[in-house]
Amino acid sequence: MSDAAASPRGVKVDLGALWVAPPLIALAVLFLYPLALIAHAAVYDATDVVNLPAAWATLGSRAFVNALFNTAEIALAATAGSLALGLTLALIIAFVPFPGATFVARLIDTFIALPTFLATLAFTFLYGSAGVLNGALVQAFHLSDAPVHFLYSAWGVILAEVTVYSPFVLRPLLAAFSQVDRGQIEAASLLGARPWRIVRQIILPAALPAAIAGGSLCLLLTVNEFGIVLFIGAKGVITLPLLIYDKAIQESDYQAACVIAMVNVALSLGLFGLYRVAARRLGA
Amino acid sequence: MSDAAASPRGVKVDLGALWVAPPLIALAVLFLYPLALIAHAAVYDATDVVNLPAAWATLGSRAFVNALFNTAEIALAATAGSLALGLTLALIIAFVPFPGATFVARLIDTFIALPTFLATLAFTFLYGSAGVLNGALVQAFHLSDAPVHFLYSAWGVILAEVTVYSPFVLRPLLAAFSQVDRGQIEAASLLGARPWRIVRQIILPAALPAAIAGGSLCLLLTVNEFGIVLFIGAKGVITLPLLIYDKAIQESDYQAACVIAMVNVALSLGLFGLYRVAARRLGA
Amino acid sequence: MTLAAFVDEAATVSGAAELRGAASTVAFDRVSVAYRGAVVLKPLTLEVAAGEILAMIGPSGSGKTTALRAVAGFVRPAGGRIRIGGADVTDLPPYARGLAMVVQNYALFPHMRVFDNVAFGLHARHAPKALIEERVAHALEVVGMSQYARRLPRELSGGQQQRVAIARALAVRPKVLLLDEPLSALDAQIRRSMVEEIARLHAELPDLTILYVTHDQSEALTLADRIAILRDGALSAVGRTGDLYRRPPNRFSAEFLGRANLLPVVVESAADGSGLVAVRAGEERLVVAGADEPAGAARLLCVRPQNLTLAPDAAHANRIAGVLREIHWQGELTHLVAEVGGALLRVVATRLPTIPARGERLEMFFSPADASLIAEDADV
Amino acid sequence: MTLAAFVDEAATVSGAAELRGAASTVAFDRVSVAYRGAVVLKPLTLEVAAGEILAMIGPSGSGKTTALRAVAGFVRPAGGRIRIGGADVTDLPPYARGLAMVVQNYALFPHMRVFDNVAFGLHARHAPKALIEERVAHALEVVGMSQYARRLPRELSGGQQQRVAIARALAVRPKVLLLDEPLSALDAQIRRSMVEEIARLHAELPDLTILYVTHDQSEALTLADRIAILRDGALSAVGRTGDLYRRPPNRFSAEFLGRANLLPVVVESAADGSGLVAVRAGEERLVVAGADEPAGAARLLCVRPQNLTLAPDAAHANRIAGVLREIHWQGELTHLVAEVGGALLRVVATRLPTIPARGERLEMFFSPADASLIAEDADV
Repeated sequence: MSDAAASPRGVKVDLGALWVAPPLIALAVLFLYPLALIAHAAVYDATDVVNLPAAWATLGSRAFVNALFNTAEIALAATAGSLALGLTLALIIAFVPFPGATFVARLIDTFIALPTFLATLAFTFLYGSAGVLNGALVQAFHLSDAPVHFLYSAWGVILAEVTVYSPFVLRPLLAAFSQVDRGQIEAASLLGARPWRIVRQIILPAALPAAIAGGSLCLLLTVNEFGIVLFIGAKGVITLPLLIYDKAIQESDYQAACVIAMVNVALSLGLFGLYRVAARRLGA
Repeated sequence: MSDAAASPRGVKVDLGALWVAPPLIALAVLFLYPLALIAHAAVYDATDVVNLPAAWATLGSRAFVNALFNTAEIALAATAGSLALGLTLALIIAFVPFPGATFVARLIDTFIALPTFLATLAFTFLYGSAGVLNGALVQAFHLSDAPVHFLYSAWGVILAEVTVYSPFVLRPLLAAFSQVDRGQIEAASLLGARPWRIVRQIILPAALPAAIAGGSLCLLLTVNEFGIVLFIGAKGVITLPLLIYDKAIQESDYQAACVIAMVNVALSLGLFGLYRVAARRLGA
Repeated sequence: MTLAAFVDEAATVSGAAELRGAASTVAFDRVSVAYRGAVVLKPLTLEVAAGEILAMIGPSGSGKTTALRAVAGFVRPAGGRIRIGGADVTDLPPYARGLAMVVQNYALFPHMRVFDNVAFGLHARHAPKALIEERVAHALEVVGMSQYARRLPRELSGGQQQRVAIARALAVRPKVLLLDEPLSALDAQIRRSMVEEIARLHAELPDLTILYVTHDQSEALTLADRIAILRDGALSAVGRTGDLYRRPPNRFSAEFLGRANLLPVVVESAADGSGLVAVRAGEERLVVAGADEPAGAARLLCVRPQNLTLAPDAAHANRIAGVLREIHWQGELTHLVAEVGGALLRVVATRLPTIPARGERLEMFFSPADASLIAEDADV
Repeated sequence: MTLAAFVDEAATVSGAAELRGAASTVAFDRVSVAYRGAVVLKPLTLEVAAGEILAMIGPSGSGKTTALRAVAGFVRPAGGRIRIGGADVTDLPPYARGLAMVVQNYALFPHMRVFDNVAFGLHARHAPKALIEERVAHALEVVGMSQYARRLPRELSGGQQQRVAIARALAVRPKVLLLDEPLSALDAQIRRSMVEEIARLHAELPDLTILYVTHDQSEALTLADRIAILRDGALSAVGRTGDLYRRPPNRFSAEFLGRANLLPVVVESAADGSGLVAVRAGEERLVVAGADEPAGAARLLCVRPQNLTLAPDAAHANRIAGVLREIHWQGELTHLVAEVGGALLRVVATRLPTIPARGERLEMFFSPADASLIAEDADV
């Protein structure tokens, strides 16, 4: 009854105020304080003095600008690829009657469970200098050298990320498709709509929130990806996470690392915020 | 009507069989073939000859056994920690009336969006040799050397992973708590049950599938974690993913890398399978 | 403004024929459906006349929805043929059958406004824009939803959404309108008024053939010209609504169509051509409608609760006595439950001359014309 | 085996008093509830007698559920006090109020078997094991669910789950049983039989005070000793069930308690002490029950559809004529809608001597005792 909606909705089990303190402290220690420390370190240099010019210099450096550009390029391309592949696969698995469709869906689901660097390792065997593809090409065309080198460019990273992250798009889309009211599809069909019209006008609009959610998650994960980029080890393909690693661990330039980290955090939070706004607007 | 349940459930929109082929090929090329290549490389050595003794030697090596042990120890401890922290936080956020509870929940949710290596970077500032904690202790007790070194042990990795992964437990738990039928809690309360009895007998049983799902996901992610372990750079703390990286990229010993990768894959799939079985048994 | 008002107006303004499809028959010709090896509909042969409302009723799992879905083309029959307007549609896809359907949960397209929902079928059939405008406006007018054309479905009440779903179905002028539990999701009060509105709608569109699936017998009794009762995937009874209600052929149809008192009796004297049979229930001798009943046969005497009265008169010649066990007053109706030789008989009445007390002896009367005989084992 | 049978048996075996709590009153003393600044229950003063069934009815948003939840302690009143058995419970937490509740969706604990569900309250009150065994067995017996003790809730039908919920509530012997739309989730058929079973249950446990919240007036009419009608957070009417149905104090209660024909009339001659008033409706002069009505006052004449007959007799002295507009046959009842001077009057009857046709002139008769007068503006 909607009377009930008028009364307070959250059911409160009064555990006593004492129980609140320890976990809130844990929260502060584990989550908030570390973040504050990084922000702090971004403006203080190694001698513990506020050094804004150094922070600015980092942001203006060629390495940073390159990394930012690489990160955006790779993240956008990988997300677009994941969306295209995930959407196509989800449509086929959900709506085209072929034997084993549910098995394929479960199989793809399983790929989420695999470590991300695995894809990279496999791609090395496939597209690496001494990989299957180059081997076949060298043999077929009697070349003296491996002709295919894209793995060691941004494209290699993108292909690996599409492989790893399209299940993250596929999964919410399959869930959304399974929740599309069968009655709507049937009503549309009886009213004279052919399959493609149903996909365009009924199914895709219903799955839009899921696509946006999946795509945003993908964007977030690809912006923050570290393992795949490092594993591929492509020369010149330095992304923000990699640059942070270089500055912090290799060069011990903590201030620069923290400045870049703050940019990375801002980028992540911005994307996350956009995703939340989009999801809420679409009523998801 | 349950009549409907008796008729075929999946609604099929016949897009034509031609549309099935390209994505299935993409699926094979992107997912299945790479995996097969790794399995293949695990039994062939650098000279492309089947070399099972070498594979066995890798599995018996001290480095592998150590890594396996480290991986299991870190994953189990981090998962236990994440579950404990996530459960406590979720209970408090969902059921204890304190101002800003929803804000805290959203805040924690946001941490999922942040890059994992960030936690490590922050922990370096906190617990590192030159970090805040050691600095304070050195000053307070006039020590000549930093007394706290746990960050560079497995404990550092575990603490960082708990920080990074407890939101993954918190999130499904909060969702489960929000779906606990308010009527059940109210009925129990009217029947004379105090808050703790309600938590124990009504809320926790209802949230068990979510806890298992969150915990399994945590276990899966910690077993496959690469960035955090590398970032911490603790001496002696080599996990399976790190060992694979060392073998493949540093030593170019692809066969060993692939053998270890297959173990990692088996571990992941086993955990994933367990999770699916548990989830299904609990009707989630 | 009510639907009735709009229907009246629509009929005046442009002639109700505007929204009529060509009247079509629907024929099930030994149609059976199996799902994963289990037979959910046994070979069904049944014809729906053009312009008729045929209600298919039955409990869950009776196969009524499956039969409807076979007509729509959502379920492929394992055997038999389905004809619409004489044409075999068994192998046609749903979009080529020229039907429309209204279902329990409305199945409106949530992201489209009311206008676009109603226009959907016309767009799908590539109707010209001017015709779409005209037909949508008309269909919305018929269901009294013209002023809601710019709303989204979620901004409407359940009853309003169902009106839009009906308009969407009418807009394409279907050969046959399929209704699958169209009112089950509505509140009792709205459901009652929607039943009467559908009755008025059909009075205005008399050529529209309607196949109406429901588990609610009162909707079927109010709306249907004929009723088909299904049970366990097979046709249990079919007939004109009033006939089926008054003379159910078996126990299942008797009880499924409404409350029925079923009293075991023995035929005393065979029918004498007058259409009346004398039967004995314990001590009492009763005369009921019947023919071809052999003397000595055991039968169930079926009499509806509202056909039992507490006061005798010329028409209510049969008398039966019992002890009052329960009395429930429910506003419009008062229910009395009396025990007669171990069996419980229910009487419902809008008014009672005097209110009897529990435990009192109760005499009940009924007319021979209001009672019929059912063979004990005539279960399907 | 039905609930009635079990109740009978339980009463015989061990005395129904076994499951009775001490009979308690419930008193609302100017109880108001506000939620985020919006008043959802205006100051309500109302008393429920010990052993009484009081039904609170009203549409969504009327505040009936809020009032019930205030008694349970789930909602803190913004003002006023709540007393149970004379004791002020306003500041007590729910678990200390000694109540039990049955809600629409049963709210059984899904991971506990039926036995453990019913035992939950006794465990929570630290009852000894032997007592728990005995009470649970007894409560299950009363609701006829003894043979399902080892089942999980999901293995039961809706009606069975609701019986278990009732057993769980009875097992703690509550001072007051709160029922919040307990039957709304059930099918119409099961709902009707559950209403009758709750009536039997209360007949066996006459000391149990029941506060019954529903939006379904027929449940209230069947079960309640008294009915309180709420509207927009305020009490619109309260009274003994039959009185309120026959003589509703305002238009809202008249229409909410069931179908009502409301005909505008003018008082012709003031009451003469006989309890009867003469009124004029258009051309017709009618005599109705009433007192203290000033001559010339405009009133609404309220007469229920089942109190209109098509045949005159001594008791049905008032005559009113109209034109038949609609006729709907629904099995037990036939509905006639007639137009009388612009207003629509509805007649329901279980039997009609002759079936009139649409458009025919229709004479309707009613007894002065079955009609009452309502002030046009007496809306709350």
